[in-house]
Amino acid sequence: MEEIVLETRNITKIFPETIANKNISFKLKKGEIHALLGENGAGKTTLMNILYGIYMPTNGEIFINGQKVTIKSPLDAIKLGIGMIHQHFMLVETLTVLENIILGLKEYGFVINKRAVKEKLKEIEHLYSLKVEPNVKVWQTTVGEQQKIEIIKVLFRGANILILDEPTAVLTPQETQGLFKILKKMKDDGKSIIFITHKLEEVMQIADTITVLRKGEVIKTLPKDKTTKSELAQLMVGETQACDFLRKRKETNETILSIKGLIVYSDKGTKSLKGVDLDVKKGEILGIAGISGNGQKELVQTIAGLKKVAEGKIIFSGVDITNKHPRFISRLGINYIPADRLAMGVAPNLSSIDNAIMRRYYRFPLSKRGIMNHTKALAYTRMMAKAYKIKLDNPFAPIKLLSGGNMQKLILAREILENPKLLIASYPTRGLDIASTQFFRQKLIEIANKGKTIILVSEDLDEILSLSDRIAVMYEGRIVGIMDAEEADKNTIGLMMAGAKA
Amino acid sequence: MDHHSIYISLLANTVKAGTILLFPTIGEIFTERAGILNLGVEGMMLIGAFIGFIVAYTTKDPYLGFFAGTIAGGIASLIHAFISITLRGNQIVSGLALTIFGGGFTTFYGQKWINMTLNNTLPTVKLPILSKIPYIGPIFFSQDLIVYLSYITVLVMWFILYKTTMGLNLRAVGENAKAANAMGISVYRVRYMWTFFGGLLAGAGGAYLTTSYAPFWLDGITAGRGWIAIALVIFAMWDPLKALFGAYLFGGINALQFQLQASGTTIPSAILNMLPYIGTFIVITISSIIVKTRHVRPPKELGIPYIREEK
Amino acid sequence: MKKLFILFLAVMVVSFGFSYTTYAKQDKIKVAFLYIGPHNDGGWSQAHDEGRIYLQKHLPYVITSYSESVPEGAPCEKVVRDYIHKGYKVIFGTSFGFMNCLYNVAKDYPNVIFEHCSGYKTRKNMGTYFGRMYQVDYLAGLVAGMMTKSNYIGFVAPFPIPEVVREIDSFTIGAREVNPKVTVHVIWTNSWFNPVKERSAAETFIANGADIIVSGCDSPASIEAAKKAGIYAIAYDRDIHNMFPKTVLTSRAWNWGVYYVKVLKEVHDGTWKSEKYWGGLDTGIVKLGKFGETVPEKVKAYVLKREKEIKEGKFKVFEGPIYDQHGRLMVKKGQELPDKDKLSLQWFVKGVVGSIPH
Amino acid sequence: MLYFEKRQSVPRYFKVIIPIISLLIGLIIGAIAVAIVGINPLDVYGGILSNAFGSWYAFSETLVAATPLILITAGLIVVFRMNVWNIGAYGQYIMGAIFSSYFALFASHGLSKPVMLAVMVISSMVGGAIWALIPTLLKIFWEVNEVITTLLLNYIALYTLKFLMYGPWKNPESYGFPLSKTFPQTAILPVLFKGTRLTVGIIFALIAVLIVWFLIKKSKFGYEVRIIGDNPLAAKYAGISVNRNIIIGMAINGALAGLAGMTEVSGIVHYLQVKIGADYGYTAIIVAWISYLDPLVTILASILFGGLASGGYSLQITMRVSYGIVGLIESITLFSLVGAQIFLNYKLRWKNGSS
Repeated sequence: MEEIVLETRNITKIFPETIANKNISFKLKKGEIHALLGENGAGKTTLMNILYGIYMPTNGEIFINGQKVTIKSPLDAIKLGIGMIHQHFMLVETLTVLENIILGLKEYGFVINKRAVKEKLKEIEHLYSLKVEPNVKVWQTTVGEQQKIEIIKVLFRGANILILDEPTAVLTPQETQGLFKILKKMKDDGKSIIFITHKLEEVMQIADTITVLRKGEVIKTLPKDKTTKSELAQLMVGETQACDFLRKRKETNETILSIKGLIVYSDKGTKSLKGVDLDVKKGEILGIAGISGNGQKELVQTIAGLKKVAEGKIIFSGVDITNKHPRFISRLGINYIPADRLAMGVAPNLSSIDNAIMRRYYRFPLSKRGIMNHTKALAYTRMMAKAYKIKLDNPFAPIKLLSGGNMQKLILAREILENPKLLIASYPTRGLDIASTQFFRQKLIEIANKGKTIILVSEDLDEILSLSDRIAVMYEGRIVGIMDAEEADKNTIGLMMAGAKA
Repeated sequence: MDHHSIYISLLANTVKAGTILLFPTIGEIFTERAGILNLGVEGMMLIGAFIGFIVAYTTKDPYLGFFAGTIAGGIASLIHAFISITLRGNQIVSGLALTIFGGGFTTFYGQKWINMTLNNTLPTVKLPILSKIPYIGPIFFSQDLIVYLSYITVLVMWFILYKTTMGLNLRAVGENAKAANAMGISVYRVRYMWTFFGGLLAGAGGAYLTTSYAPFWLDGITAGRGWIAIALVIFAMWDPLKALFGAYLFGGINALQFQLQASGTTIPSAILNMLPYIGTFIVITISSIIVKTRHVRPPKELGIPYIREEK
Repeated sequence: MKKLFILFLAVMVVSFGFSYTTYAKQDKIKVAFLYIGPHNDGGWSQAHDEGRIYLQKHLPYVITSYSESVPEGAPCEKVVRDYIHKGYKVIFGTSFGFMNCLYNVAKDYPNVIFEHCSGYKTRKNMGTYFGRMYQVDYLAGLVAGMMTKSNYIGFVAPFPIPEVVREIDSFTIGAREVNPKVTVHVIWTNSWFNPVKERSAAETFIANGADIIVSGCDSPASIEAAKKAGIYAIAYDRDIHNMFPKTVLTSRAWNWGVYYVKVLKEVHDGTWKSEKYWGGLDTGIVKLGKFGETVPEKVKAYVLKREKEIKEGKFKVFEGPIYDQHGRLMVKKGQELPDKDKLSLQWFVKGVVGSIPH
Repeated sequence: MLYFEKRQSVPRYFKVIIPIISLLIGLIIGAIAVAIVGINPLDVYGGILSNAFGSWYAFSETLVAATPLILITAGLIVVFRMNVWNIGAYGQYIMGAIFSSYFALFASHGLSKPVMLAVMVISSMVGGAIWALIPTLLKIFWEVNEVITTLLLNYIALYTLKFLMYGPWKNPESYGFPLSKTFPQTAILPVLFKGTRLTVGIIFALIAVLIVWFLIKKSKFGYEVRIIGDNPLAAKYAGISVNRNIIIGMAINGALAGLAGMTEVSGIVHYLQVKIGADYGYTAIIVAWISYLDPLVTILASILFGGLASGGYSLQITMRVSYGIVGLIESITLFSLVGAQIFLNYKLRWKNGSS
């Protein structure tokens, strides 16, 4: 009989107006890697946050080693031997690596005993080949190093149950393999691991048992040996909607956007773009691949006029737009869908109307001699909602009450309705459900087919490969290679994402 | 008197006057480090000054008064803590309300205490050996016990901030509350604790004023020192050791204007009275520029309420 | 919004109801005092309040009331009008800042009598009153001049207004009469009542070698500082000998009660007339406080002799020759500085170290 | 266990009921404070009410106190909506008084009353705006915290006023007392109703509120202010110049505070002196908050708090209740209001601990 270390029974979590988890029951055995597989919004992260004491379940029970437990806070979870590695790292940037590792621990004395910490670090380095520099501040480390820190944090707390939430999202394929090695070693040491992902390949490679979630419910739990990728895909998505993008390529050799020697500094004073050269051709979809944090965000924000150029030039349709005002740039025909909608794309507490008119509020007919026409603004918003199938019950209500998909549609509509020559879409489908994702991809193809140029930034390689005409890969503030999508394969792109030259 | 002894005596007074600012500045540094902006320092100082005075007056024990004023400041800070931590209210407005509250409360209940004088103020205690050091001794070590307590507070708090787990938790909470919470630290508890601590020290500053420096009670006796303390936090770049220089510098500018007058300057006294404020204004501007260029940032989540369960 | 407005109206209606207060007819004269500070401030306002209590005790037909900490700006007029609406017939404004406020209101109420302390504007129904404190300052200066050893005296002064300049000058005249080596140093605190600043100023003087501190402000903070340093002080406003028997050499004290009784008697008898009253030592409105324990008999005798001479009009403080700070002859020998010039005095006599803004 | 749960929608009446309840809590705690010192709170509140609203004269005095409050609050609303924390309205108010007084005292020769008053209005607004722009520019260029700088500038403005009053602007005929000359008739705001001190200043205040209301609700500027206040990054993204709007907002704020200073010296005091209404700058912050940064509501709130201040002074006469009671009520009201904000976004729920 195998030992069950963790079990959930009928966990339900109701957020106002959404049920994130519904009667979820599953068992985690000692020494196994258990994958929780599901699309975005399937409720995986909510479930894990419940196990880690960040959310309280509305209903249901949790058992650890057969004992019923209540986990009210992360502290409870840590005491029960649960460790979690979050999708967004839980690191304090201004503290050193060592300080982050022992954060919240009491074992190293009121006055921190650094020597003891370093000894234990050595031990872990020896066991798992995890090496970090303890006295460096976290903001000076790379994403890969940060994940190592996160793993060390969990090991330091002697966790027997590890939860990893989409751990490979920020890693190169090569780094992913490194991570898997560590996970296997841990498993051999008798630790149990919950591995959250939506990537089928990874599941097949590492998991022992797989539980598929869909719309907050457990669809099925099955051992890896007795399933296939296609079965899992079927379970995950449910009925697949047939969808074919018909890309009619209208690419010309005319360069619409030309970037030369672009150098941009980050807020911390370090170089985030170290000399980027890039030509975008009229009518193409250019995908920009790379692990996040390698300068993609800075590149597109600089094109949109939101970051200051230190050196270099950006020419758009023959006009120098280097360090020009964002509105000047958008009036020239460059529009931008930002990566994080709540942080930049919308003013969350304002109405949908206020957000819908953000690009044209100052122009006739919405505005005349500085005075706004609220009737016209409402009409415009209604028109937008209708044309883009945005579910908008009350256009006067704060936009933060809309679902992610609806909000993203509104942003897309807002930008497309400006009739841009170049549309920059940054992580346009992140966090969306399947239907919205399909809608989005289709829209992008549609407008590209009309001869518009698109720059698509995404960390989802499949998305990039299926939509782009050409693919540029960014690494540490530089473009390390550009290739035609037809010639590209995941492996080479992965190598380039890790810094190998094309 | 020769010039040496004039300056030594003036500097000794500067240290004393600086102590009134030093306590609240240290307190506010730690409150802000935990991510809570408390603009109610002036109000908490007033309450500390008032309660400290009353207790010292009725018990005839200035130490007891100082202690009571300190506690009173701490209690006052809990109002702000409750509103900004539990109720997630706007910290700027809540802090302003605390300042108005301190003024209103002490004016209202202080009516009959106005201008009573303490007969027993904190006595000077010359430290053996240390007070014999030339220059340093008479300036720093011929003071009352509370001044020595302020030195100890600075050193101990510096040590706690940078060398202990308590300080580590504090810094983590102010920089990234979510991450701290994920590591099992109770953000609410840490914030309550350090807001309370800030209140204690603000109360201590006020109580020191009325049990030692100006042993009277009158409305608004702190006269804006709470705001200066908040300004000094920026000057100190959230570091307890630098707060020491800031507090004494301000005390020094203040003493300078009186010395200039005593030696018969023709600069109008209204302009001289302005000096400490202009001085602070300039110092704040310069240190803000330094903060900006050196990437010494205020605690990242200063003034942002922490909400555990949010979707 | 509508609801808020309705509520607001309701509040208005209710409050009109409150205004029907009964208006009792009384034969007693209702007298109101406005204080700039709290009535128990230990200084200026308290001196006036002691005068009010004195008045209340001495005249059975008077009812008094007071308002403390009255702001000098806009609210002052409302306070005064409120008193008048409540039937008050005599209003004493005890701070210079109330002058224009009283002057404006006096125009509207010719039947109410206004008395303003330390100002200069009068109407038919508004008089001013003040005391020749400079005579007492001079006497205190004599004491200080004979008692100082370091010849450095520090004067903690509130505002550079004639009243205070006059005090500093007459004090210095007294001190240098008996000890020409004395210098009187001045620090302006720019506030009537600010113990913290007063203490800082006193400590600065002490550091510079002063052995006598003169307080011109309303709190005893500078005297407290002197006590701590073990030196002498001269108090102001009230006789506080009891509080600091060893420190205070003497006090320059107000005694407003005598004047308040005089005015109300006149009002009662119907003989009151608007005037600019400026009483000296002989009237009792100003007086020298008790001498400190350490003041020798010889000094006391000298001072008391001068006091008698002043009361009898035989000695005048501002009699020439008087030189200013820079050595210019300001009052010729045998002449006295006229009252008009005393009232607008804006220069320091020889021996004062300090400056007056111009 | 009590906990807060996120709301999906806010009942409309909440925004009306929360300030009213907050004020009630302020009054109740104020009543307890009064009762502790042995005074009947009903007498106190009755006193405040009748002294603030009990007669036409009392009400006119309340409006006199409300005039500068309305002006200052109207300006504060604009910047508070952008999360800029101007605590320096008091200093801007003083500067407005100083600037306009300059013309009244030294440049009134030969100017007719309308021209003179227009010059004073404009100069006071310029004065207030300049004083507000100093901390604004420091904030924009070097991120200098405006809470601290605006506050320090209050002290600096006050001492500047003192310097002028004891030095160059002293009336030579005032026997050296710190007063300016009385303004010439041409520099005095006309009174609206005989027998009161209510001047056309109240009309300025109402016009200012209307303009601010129009700016915020109807104009492009108001839209930009809303976006900046909610999400400065989104504003930047939409091509809105955050800095320019903050400068405009602070200039409006300073100008209106300056105008408030002018209405005080030209309408009420008629000369310049050291003490000219110290509390307005701070009380206006409370008024702005209790009116939810809505310009029209500020008129009501200003009258309410003007009445509280005006009635509070009268209490000292009738009941010897310290003026501190006003500060107590104001602060508790503000605490309740800020604390109650949470109910706009959350519901208080009860849940059994174990689940």
